Parts: sequence; C-alpha cells; structure tokens
Amino acid sequence: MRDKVKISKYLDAAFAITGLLFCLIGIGVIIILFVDLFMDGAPRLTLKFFSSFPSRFPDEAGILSAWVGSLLIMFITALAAIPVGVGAGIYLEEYAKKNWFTDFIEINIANLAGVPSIIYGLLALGIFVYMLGFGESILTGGLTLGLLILPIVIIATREAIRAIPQSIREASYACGATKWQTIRWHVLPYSMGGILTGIIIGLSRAIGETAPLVTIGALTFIAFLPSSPISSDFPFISFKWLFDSFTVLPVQIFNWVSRPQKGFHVNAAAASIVLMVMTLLMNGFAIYIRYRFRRKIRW
Amino acid sequence: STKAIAEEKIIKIDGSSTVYPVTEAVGEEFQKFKKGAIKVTVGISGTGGGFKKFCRGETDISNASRPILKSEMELCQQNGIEYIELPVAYDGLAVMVNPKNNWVDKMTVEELKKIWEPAAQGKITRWNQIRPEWPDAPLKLFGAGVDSGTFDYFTEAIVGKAKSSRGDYTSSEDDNVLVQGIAGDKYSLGYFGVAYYEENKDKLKLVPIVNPKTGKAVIPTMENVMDGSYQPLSRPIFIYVNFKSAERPEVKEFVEFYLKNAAKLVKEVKYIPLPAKAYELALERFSKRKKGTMFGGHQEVGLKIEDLLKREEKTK
Amino acid sequence: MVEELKAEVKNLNFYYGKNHVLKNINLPVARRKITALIGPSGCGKTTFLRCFNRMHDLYPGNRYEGEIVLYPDNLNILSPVVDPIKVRMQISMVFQKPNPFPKSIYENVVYGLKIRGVHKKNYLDEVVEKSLRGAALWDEVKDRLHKPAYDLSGGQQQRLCIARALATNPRILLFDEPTSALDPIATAKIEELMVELKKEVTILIVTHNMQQAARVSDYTAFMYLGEVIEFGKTDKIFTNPSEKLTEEYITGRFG
Amino acid sequence: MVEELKAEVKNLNFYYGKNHVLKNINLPVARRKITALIGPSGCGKTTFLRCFNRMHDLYPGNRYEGEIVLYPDNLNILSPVVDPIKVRMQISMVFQKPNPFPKSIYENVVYGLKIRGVHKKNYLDEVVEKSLRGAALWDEVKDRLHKPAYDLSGGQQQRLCIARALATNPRILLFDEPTSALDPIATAKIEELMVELKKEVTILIVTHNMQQAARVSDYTAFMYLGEVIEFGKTDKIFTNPSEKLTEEYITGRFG
Amino acid sequence: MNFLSGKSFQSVKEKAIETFLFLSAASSILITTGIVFILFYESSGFFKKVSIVEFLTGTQWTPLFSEPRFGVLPLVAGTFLTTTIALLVALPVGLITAMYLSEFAPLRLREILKPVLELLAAVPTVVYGYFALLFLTPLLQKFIPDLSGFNALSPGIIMGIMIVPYVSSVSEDAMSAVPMYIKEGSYAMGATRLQTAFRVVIPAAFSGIAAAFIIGISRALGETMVVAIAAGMMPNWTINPLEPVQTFTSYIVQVSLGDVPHGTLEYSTIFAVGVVLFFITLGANILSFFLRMKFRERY
Ligand SMILES: Nc1ncnc2c1ncn2[C@@H]1O[C@H](COP(=O)(O)OP(=O)(O)OP(=O)(O)O)[C@@H](O)[C@H]1O
Ligand SMILES: Nc1ncnc2c1ncn2[C@@H]1O[C@H](COP(=O)(O)OP(=O)(O)OP(=O)(O)O)[C@@H](O)[C@H]1O
Ligand SMILES: [Mg+2]
Ligand SMILES: [Mg+2]
Repeated sequence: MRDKVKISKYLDAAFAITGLLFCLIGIGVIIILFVDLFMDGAPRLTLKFFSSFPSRFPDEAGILSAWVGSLLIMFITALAAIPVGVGAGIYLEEYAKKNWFTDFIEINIANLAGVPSIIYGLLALGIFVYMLGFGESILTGGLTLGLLILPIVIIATREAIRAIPQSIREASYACGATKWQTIRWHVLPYSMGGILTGIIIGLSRAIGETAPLVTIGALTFIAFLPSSPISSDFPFISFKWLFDSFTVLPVQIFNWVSRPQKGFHVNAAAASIVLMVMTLLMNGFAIYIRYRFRRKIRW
Repeated sequence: STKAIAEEKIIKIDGSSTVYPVTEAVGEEFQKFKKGAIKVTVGISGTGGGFKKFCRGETDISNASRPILKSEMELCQQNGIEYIELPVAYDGLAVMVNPKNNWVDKMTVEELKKIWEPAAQGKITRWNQIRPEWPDAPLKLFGAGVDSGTFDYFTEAIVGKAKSSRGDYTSSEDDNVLVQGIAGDKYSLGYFGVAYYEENKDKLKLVPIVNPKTGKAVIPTMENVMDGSYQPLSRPIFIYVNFKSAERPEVKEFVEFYLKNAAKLVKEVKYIPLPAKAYELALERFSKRKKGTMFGGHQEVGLKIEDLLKREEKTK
Repeated sequence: MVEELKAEVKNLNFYYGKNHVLKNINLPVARRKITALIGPSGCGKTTFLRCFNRMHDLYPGNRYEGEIVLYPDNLNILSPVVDPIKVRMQISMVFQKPNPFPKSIYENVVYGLKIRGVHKKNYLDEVVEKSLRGAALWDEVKDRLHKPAYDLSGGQQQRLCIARALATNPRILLFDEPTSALDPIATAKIEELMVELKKEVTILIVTHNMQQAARVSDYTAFMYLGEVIEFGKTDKIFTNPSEKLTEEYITGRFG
Repeated sequence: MVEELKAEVKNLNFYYGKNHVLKNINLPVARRKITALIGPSGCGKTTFLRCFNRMHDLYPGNRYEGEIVLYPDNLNILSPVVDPIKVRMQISMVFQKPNPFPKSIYENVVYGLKIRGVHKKNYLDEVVEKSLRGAALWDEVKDRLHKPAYDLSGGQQQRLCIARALATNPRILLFDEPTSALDPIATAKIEELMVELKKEVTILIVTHNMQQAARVSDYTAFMYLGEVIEFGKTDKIFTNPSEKLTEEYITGRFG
Repeated sequence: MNFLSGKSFQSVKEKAIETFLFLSAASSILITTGIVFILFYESSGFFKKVSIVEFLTGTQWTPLFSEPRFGVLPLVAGTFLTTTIALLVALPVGLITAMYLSEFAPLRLREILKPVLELLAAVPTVVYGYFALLFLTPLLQKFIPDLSGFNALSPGIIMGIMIVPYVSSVSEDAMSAVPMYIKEGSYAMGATRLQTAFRVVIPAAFSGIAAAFIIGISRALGETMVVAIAAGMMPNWTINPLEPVQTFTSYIVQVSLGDVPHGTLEYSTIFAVGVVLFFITLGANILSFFLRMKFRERY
C-alpha cells in the first residue's frame, strides 16, 4: 500500500509536468504561427494597409473593406447568436420537461454542431437570400454565421447551467422567486463563465469562416464601405448598411493565398495577423468579464 | 432594391476565381477613372456559382473560365436572361516538373495522354513507362481540381474528352498548393496556370509541349500563347454581360473600358492578353450587342480567338 | 383541538419516484403557534416540510397525494392549479444545509425583497439590519456586509439563511434544523426570535434537539418511517405520550 | 500534563488573506484521547481543525504561522516541505456540511481505499459494512448501496461522511460537528463509536453541544474570537473553569 | 393574495419570456428542418439516377469525370482518417490541458493560458491548411520518409490542435464548476490532485466534458479548409494515413465553389454527400447521447 501511495504521488507530479507540456504544445503552435505570419506579413502592417481597398498591386492592396465587413458581420452574428443561443440553453435546462422531445432537441443541437459550414451557407442562400429577400448582404452574412455558431453557444450554455448546484436554485425558489427571477439573479450570473467561453470560441470560429460566406456572396473586390449607420436626417440612425454587400477578412485572405504573386501571400499573412488580433480584441471584453465572474463565484 | 442600385450605380460581377484577377484590375482602374462615382463589386463563387446568379438576373456580369454550358443556357433562358459573351484573356496551362528532374526535355500530347487518360489509373505509375529511357521511379501526379474549368480544358485538350481523366492524382483548387506539391517531390509532374509558374520559377521546371500541328516543342511564353503556337494548352477566358444591364450607361461604359484596357491590365496580373485584333472584334461584338454564345454549350480546343469571334452565335 | 388553524394536512402521501416516503399524514397546524416535527434521521421530516412550499415540484418524478389546506383561504396548496410561487411568497424556508447564494451577505438578505420589486435603498438597509439582528448575526457581520457569504463560518451561514427567510415577512416559516450548527447562545437567541415571531407568524420547525422542541414548540408531531405516529400539545407529548414509540424516542431508549 | 501527546500546536496563527482568524494558539493533543473544541459560532473552530489536514492549502491567499508537531515522528505538519497528502493520509476529516461525492453510497465509502490502491472486492465489501455499521447507517442503506448518495436525507449524508472517514483507518480523526444533523439515538451511537475508536485513534471534535463535549471528551478547549481561552481536562473545564468567559459560555450566560 | 394563478403582470411577463426562450430552442429544430429539406430536396435528383447501393458500397469516387463513378466509400475513409487523427490529438490534449488548468495550474497562470489557447480557435483555417502543408508535412517527412506531400496525417494533426481549445475550454469550465466542497471531500481523504481529478472531478463534470468532446468531434467532422489544402483532394479508399485523401467536406467545398454548373447531376453530388455526412454525425450523436445519459452524475 505504501508503494501504491508513492506511485500515485509520482503520477501526480508527472501529470503536472505533462499537463503543462500539453498547454505548451498549444501555446507553441500559436507562437510558431504568429511568428511565422509576422515574419511574412510585418512589412505590410502599415496604416495604409488598414485604410486601403483591395487592388491588383499587392503592395497597394489593403483590407479596409474587409475589416469593416468582418466587424459588422461579427456584430450581427453576436446579436443573433448570443440571445438565441443562451435563450435556447436556458430553455432546455430550466424549462423543458425531460421527455423524448427534449432528448430529440438535444441530439439535434449536437448534430447541428457537426454540419459542415458550407451547408449552412447553402441553407442561408435558400432562406435569407431568396426566401426572405435579404440579398447578399451584411445581414445575411451575420445571420448565417449566427446559425453556424448557435449550437456551440447552446451547448456551452447548457453545460454551464447544469453545473450550478441545485441547492442554490432551491434557495431562490424558496424565497418566492419565479423561474425567470431565479434565472436572472442566479442561474445566469453563476453560469456566465461557461456561457462566455461558448461565446468566445463561437465568435472565434465565426470570424475565421470563409466557405459559407462565399456561397452567400461575400465579395472579394469591393472598393467602398457600407453606408453609415448614422444619417444626417431624422431619425439619425440608418439600417441601410444591413443590406449592403460586404467582404470579410478570411475571404480576402482566401483569395490572396490562392493568387500566384508572392506579394499577395505577404498580404494574406498580414491580414491573418490582423484577424487574430481582432479576435483577441473582440473577445478581450468577454475574456475579462469571464475572468471577473470566475473569480467571484465560489461554492 | 433595384431602385437603390440604379441610384447608386453599382455594377455587380461574380463568377470564376480564374478570371477574378483580371476583372478586379479593371474594376479598380475603372473606379479610379470614374472617381468613385460608379461602384464595382467582384465575387468569386466559381464559374458555376457565378452563372447560377447571373442566370437569375442577380449580377450584371459573370466571370467564366469556360464557355457557358447547356444547362446554364437553359436556366438563363427560363429566366429570360440574355447575354453577350466576350473573351478577355488567355489562360495558358503549363506542364511542370520538379527542377531536379533532369530527364524530361519535352513531351508530346500522346505522352501526356498516356499519363492522364482514365486507362492509366493504377497502371502508369512509373516514369519509365512513358519513355523507357526515363528513370524507373514513381510518377507523382498533380492537377487542377476536378470541378474546375482548367480540368475540363486540360482533359479535353489532352485526352480528347472533357472530364475524362485518371483519378489517382492529387488535385487542388488552389494552384499554390500544387506548386508546393511539385516543388517537394523530384518525381512529380503536374499542370496548372502559367501565372503560377512565373511566380515560382525557382521551384518548378517548365516542360515544353510539342505542338501537334507544327511538331515544334514550345513553352508557354506570352508570345507563344498570343500567336497561337503554344497549342493545345491555352484557352480563352470570358466575361458574360447581361443584355439588359448593358443598356445601363455605367455597365456599357465599364465593358468598353474593360476591353479597351484589357491588354495592359491583363499583363499586369500575369495573364496573357488576347491579340489586339481580338479585343477590337470583341468590342465590335459588344457594340453590336451580339447575343448568345459562340460555343454550342460545350468546351472546344485549339481555336484561334479571331476565328472564334467571327463565328455566328448560338443562343440555344 | 380548539385552536384556530393556519393549515391542515389531509391524507398526505409523497413519493420520490417509486420510493413512498410520506404515508397518509394528517396534521393540523395551529395559527401563530410553533409546531415541532421530531423523529429519527431519515423518517421524512425534511420531505414533509418541503411539501409546504412545493419544493418537490422542482424535480420530475416526485408525486404528492392528498391535501394541505391553507386557512383562511381554504386553499389546497398542493393542488396543481395553485401557483407554487404564490405559495412560496407567503411561506419561507430555512434549509437543513445552509445554502447562501454566492453573493454578498447584503445581497443574500435583500434577495427576497428585490424579487418582490422593492429597491429602495434606505428600506433595504433597514431590513438587512433588522433581519440580521433577528438572526443574531448583525454584530459579527456589520462591517463586512458586502463580503461574500461563502466566507462565513458554518454557523454564520446558517444564521444568514435565517435572516434571508425573515426579510420578506412571511406568513409561515419552515425551519429545518435551523440551529444545528449553532452554539448554545446563538441557539437561545434564535429560539427567542421564534417566540417573538409567533405573535405574527406560524412556524413549523424540524429539530433533533428534544430540549429545543420542548422549550419552544406549542405542538409536537413525532414521525417515524414516514408516518406521524403521534401529534399533540408539546407538554403532553413530552410528559405523557400515548404511544410507546414516542416515549422511547423521547427518552432516548429507541432503536 | 502527563499524557502522551499525539500532536502539539505551537503559536499557531492563521490568516484568510488579511483576515487574522487564529491568534497564537497553543494546544497539546493527547494520544488516543478525545479533545473537544467548543466556542461560539465564528470563533475559528473549523478554521483550526482544517489546519490539521492542511485543507487551507487548497486556496491561494491563506497563510499559516507557527507549528503543529505530530508525534512520535516529531514532524511539523504545517511546514512547507511536508507533503499535505502524506498528512491527510493519516488524518481523516468529517466536514461541518455533509459533502458526499456524487457517486453511489458504496463508492463514497470505499473512495479512500481505492485511492490508496486497494481494489479487492471482498475486502472492500467488508470495509463498507464495517464502516457503515460504525456510523449507524448500515441498516438504513444496506439495500441501496449502489444508489446515489445525494438521495439520502441530511442526517444520513452526515453519517455517510463519517463512514467514509472511518474506512481508511486513520491515526487522527477530525470531526466538525459530526452529529449536528442527527437525532439523539444516532448521536448516541456515534458517541459510542468515538469512545470505541479512541482505543486506537486520536480524535478532535468540534461541537456546539455542551452535553456531548462533557460526555465524550477527555480534554476540552474553549475558543473565543480566534484564541484558545482555556484548555484542560473536560471535568475540570465543565465543573470548575478558571476563566470567567469559559464559565459564562458553558452555563449559557454568555454574550 | 390570490393563490390561483391569475393573469398578473408578473405571470404575463414570465410567460412571454418562456415563449421567447422556447422559440430560441425551437429555432434549432427549424434550422435542422431547413438543412434536412435542402439536403434531401437537392439530392433527390441524384438518388433518382444513382442507385443507393452503388453509392454506399462503391469504392471509386469520380463523379465529375466523363465516366463517373459514385462510390462514396473513399470519402468515408478520408473523413474517418482525418477525423480520427484529429481526435486522437484533440481529445487527450484537450482533456489533459483542461485538467491541468482546472486542478493543477496556479490561478493566475490559468487565467492567462486559457484565453491564449482559445486563440487557436481564431486562426483562419486557411492558415492552418498552409501550416500543415508547408510546415508540418516537411517536418514529418524527416521522420516518415514514406509520407507523401499530401496526406491525411498532417492535416489531421493540425486539425486536432485547432480543436484543442474547443475541448479544453468547455471541459475546464465544467471541471472548475464542480463545487469546492466536493473536491475538499476528496483531498481530505488523502487523494492527490490527479486522483481527485480522475475520480471526483471528471465524473462530476462528465456531462460538460462529454459536451466538449461533442463540440470537438463535430468540429473535426465539419472542418473543411485544412483538409482541402493539405490532404490532397484525392478520393482514396484507404486507411493509410500517409496517403492523400479527400473528405466529405473538402469535396463539398471544392464543388460548390468550382466551375461545375449548378443544378446538374454533378452538382447534386454535394448534397448526396451532405446527406451521408448528416447521417453519420446523427448516428454518432445518438450514440453519445445514450452514453452520456448513463454516466451523468448529479450534485
Ligand atoms: N474563506 C474565508 N475567508 C475569510 N474569512 C473567513 C473564511 N472562512 C471563515 N472566515 C471567518 O473566519 C472566522 C472563523 O470561521 P470558522 O469557520 O473557523 O468558525 P467556526 O468556529 O467554525 O464557526 P461555526 O461554529 O459557525 O462553524 C469567522 O468569522 C468567519 O467569518
Ligand atoms: N431525492 C430522493 N430520492 C429518493 N429518496 C430520497 C430522496 N431524498 C430523501 N430520500 C429518502 O427519503 C427518506 C426521508 O428523507 P428526509 O430527507 O425527509 O429525512 P429526514 O427526516 O429529514 O432525515 P434527517 O433528519 O436525516 O434529515 C430517507 O430514507 C431518504 O433516504
Ligand atoms: Mg432532513
Ligand atoms: Mg465551523
């Protein structure tokens, strides 16, 4: 017995090292990728790169329309996927009766996570572009990616909610809280960490997607910006930009890497860096809130 | 939203990624020329995807790396879409080997056929099966994606029947991937667009192809392609203009701008321009609004572009 | 009995799935009195108490039979048409295992009010002090009201949960061993509180402490294996029980 | 004192971050005796007990000062070079809030053995029965050993946790209010068990029940606001305390 | 007070919220219906012309050739290979990373490592594709001379690394959500961190870890660009990871963005392939659903 105890202690120590090593594998890949892209793309990371439209000359080409497009698309995606995804997660965990139908929905959602993104593109083409007549617009693009990451957000939300000890819910109900009050005051705040993780990896995935956007008509050459959301006359807010055509960074990258000229490959590397940094910034907020929530909640 | 488009003057273009660089260059220049008064957008959803949108009336111009095909013609007809077919440049296909390959001096169409025909699958796997004096080493093949116009054209030109090919080779949509494949293997052989050779001269070696008519081995230089001596592996690429859209002044102006400036811009993006005469004929074709296709809904090989442009069009 | 009733349990049966835990329980609950539930561990006291605020509704598979009628409304709170939330609005509970929210002490106490839509800072502050004083916790935590409740000791958590239950002025209070983690002094204070409260409130208390039951309660029910074996005035039960089982249990000769 | 010592606490200070909770504690722990810790809620009993098995190590920000020396090894268990796992292997603990694992009853009891590499089915079965009998739970659960522990009542969970702590034959047992959720009979059984156990084992028990402390313990320490106010033979403390505070607490006149 | 649930403002609000949440959950059904409809509708033409038996048992996949063969097995093999390799990397690395972060790493380190690892999900997949082709394959060729320039192994590994954050982040959330009092119970018994992780934390967090695995597996099955670039696009009826292969997804993206005319038999193959993929993921999900039901623990 002594020996076994010793062995398990060695295993423990060994695992601590293995675990760290495994983390380092991931970090290593990130660093290699980043350094590699940076070595290629650094010379192109100038202000001009951000403020220029695409061009046939690699060193004049920029990503203005692409990063603006990515930003707007992500905005719509987040707006569509987060409430619906979190809502669905809450419904399934807190409201739905446990019967075959919920089981069916559960399997169904897991299944949706495995549908290749291009199929979402084809679906969106049918529904948003043709049926609903949104056209090949920012709105369509954002909704498409929203659909794509919905299962991730739902699954993460459900698991985070499921991890909350039942005694907490009991305490709230016993105070006379309604279901929604219990959710709003307890379930949501305490599961926020996990929900934010779902949102973070979901948005990270969405911002890097190419294929579904190309099918619904993300353009590659687009040398102008969507119309401004602020208009000079009443009511000062305009939603016209929702229906404008767009391009996004990954599509631009996709196009550049398949061009023969080396210069475009440099652009692609630079744009990839921008994409990664953008993701980090976009998620930074979520990461920060998650950090706060995770530190606060303890039971 | 047609009203909005009319107000804003947007020209919508979509289609082949092969033609994309040319149209992008024209679009860029055109917008500069018009000081941004007219907006041009160019997408890349493939020739097939492009025609789908085009034939539904969603785009003004479609980029195509091959002529419009039967089923697409029917779709257009169903939707009452008529079009003008205009060749805009040549796309030369190059046959490439690894620079370490010191045995290949040239190849004939027959030899290429022996390698690429369907019967070769699983059988022609070593270099010395093509010519006995070549090494007894594995033959690693690379080629354009089987869904691409390049593939259609190459099979048509070499095997004699479009889409007729062996299947056991590495294909890719992205020619840069093929470059990497060939550059990484001494015993490789592959085909793809000339432009990719131009940019990777250090990693690749060009194989001269024997012109079946003249018997001379030719490499795909710009001159050789333009004067028609690099045959059969060069093909024209096209834009299709929606007949109705062509009524719009901005579209009309754009197409004319395209054909007038193509010679210069095509070179800039490393494609091969058509002979000057061909652009003139194309312009004439456009100004006369000649509807329909010069092909019968299928690919043809070894045509001289000027002869082609003098053909009568078929709309069905 | 002559007392005015606040509630009456009639033929109550309860099942955890197939596990039949409460068996045909009948019990009157006198208004503004303290009724104690005693009985060996596992006999169903907690289960019984949780019927009063419909806690069992939260889990599928749980099943009630019978009635708990609330007076003067004459309403069967187990009836499916009754909204459990309205029931719980009037009936507060302190659980056996302290279960504060992972929030600050202050937030824990005011929770019941906030969900009732009360947000006036002054008023909330007042209630917090009053409830915490009632639960004999105020002095210990008055300087750290905004610190996490999970940093409290076991007994402090238990008192916090009592304060939380008091804050909403319920009509009925359910206490499931509210002083199990408390020292004698704190216990005495909570008992005083209960006696004070019963001027206004009807109280049901589960306790393992016979002395406590004897000290504070007016009525006592002795439960065993899911049944109420004996019910009566506390004096009577503790001095002169009718059932042998009750006597054995009370005198500790049981088992 | 003349007793053989199992452990000795020397100048122990403990901090939750900046919160100085234990203040310069000195205490001998006699071998194979029961030492009771009493004191009002929040005085630091749990905190003190958790020093013995280095539970505080699990959280960043907690800090010990001073020593707890274990005899006969003469080992300071608070020393950073001492492996807390080694300490915990010898020292079992029953927590204030029952915390069974979300596993079956059986798995809960054998957990300690399994992690020590014992897997022989027969032996495990034996230990399960013995431990559950010891904790006075066997009869209630013998037919549902493989059912989830979370379906047990509060008191049953508490006894399960006691059984879990017994299963590994520890040298020292730390009990944090082990009978708070138990009825008098179960309590009596656990007390018997403790008396039985002390033939082999050194026991530290936190309790709010003065009678219990008086009944089972050999030594008693009275804690107040993080300090040990008085320590001595239980008889002495309960009949003739030296400190006024102790007397007041014991007689319930405190506060 | 009225106990019978009258139509108070509160209960109307509750109902409205529940309805919104229900609609959110139901949206997943809607999406699935849309996908199933599109897949079946568009592939019906295909199955009219090609026998299902030939489709499911044929070992040659050359649908775009002049003499087309419609045996889907090579794509099954390719998908199976790349997915398996990816999962062999992602699941252990992801789980071990999660265990390390949740149970071993100091708090600070964890809060830094986690978002950095999540960056792996944000790298555009095109970049991963080239990374596999230009970095990993040549590296692997040093050790495995037989490795062909395009192969299943290298994109499989890269996909695995790409998926790591999906697995590790969601599992880590689930593991850190296990209440501390349960972990304390284990440590107090003398358990090492590793034993606590394996015997208490993982079983208690099983549901969340399983969900993380499902997201990971789904991602591997649905990933497109990495395999499209680095695996060779060669339908190959093989289980040799050293050879080039083609997967369902890379086939779909290839055709849908290519020059094939839409509405033809050739084009409808992508929907037929989509149907197969859909059923494969469905099968896997149903299986995993029942497995999870069996092992779930509750606290
Ligand atoms: N994690 C923590 N962080 C900060 N302060 C704490 C923490 N845990 C406990 N305390 C404080 O330390 C003091 C001692 O707590 P401890 O749990 O040791 O009390 P106790 O004597 O066991 O009380 P009880 O009888 O109520 O269980 C209390 O004032 C408590 O509020
Ligand atoms: N969720 C459950 N599922 C199945 N059986 C349960 C469940 N909860 C409790 N039980 C069983 O029901 C019986 C009554 O439990 P209950 O919690 O009401 O006991 P109790 O009288 O409160 O005991 P204690 O004094 O130990 O808290 C016990 O035998 C217990 O094992
Ligand atoms: Mg109970
Ligand atoms: Mg304590």
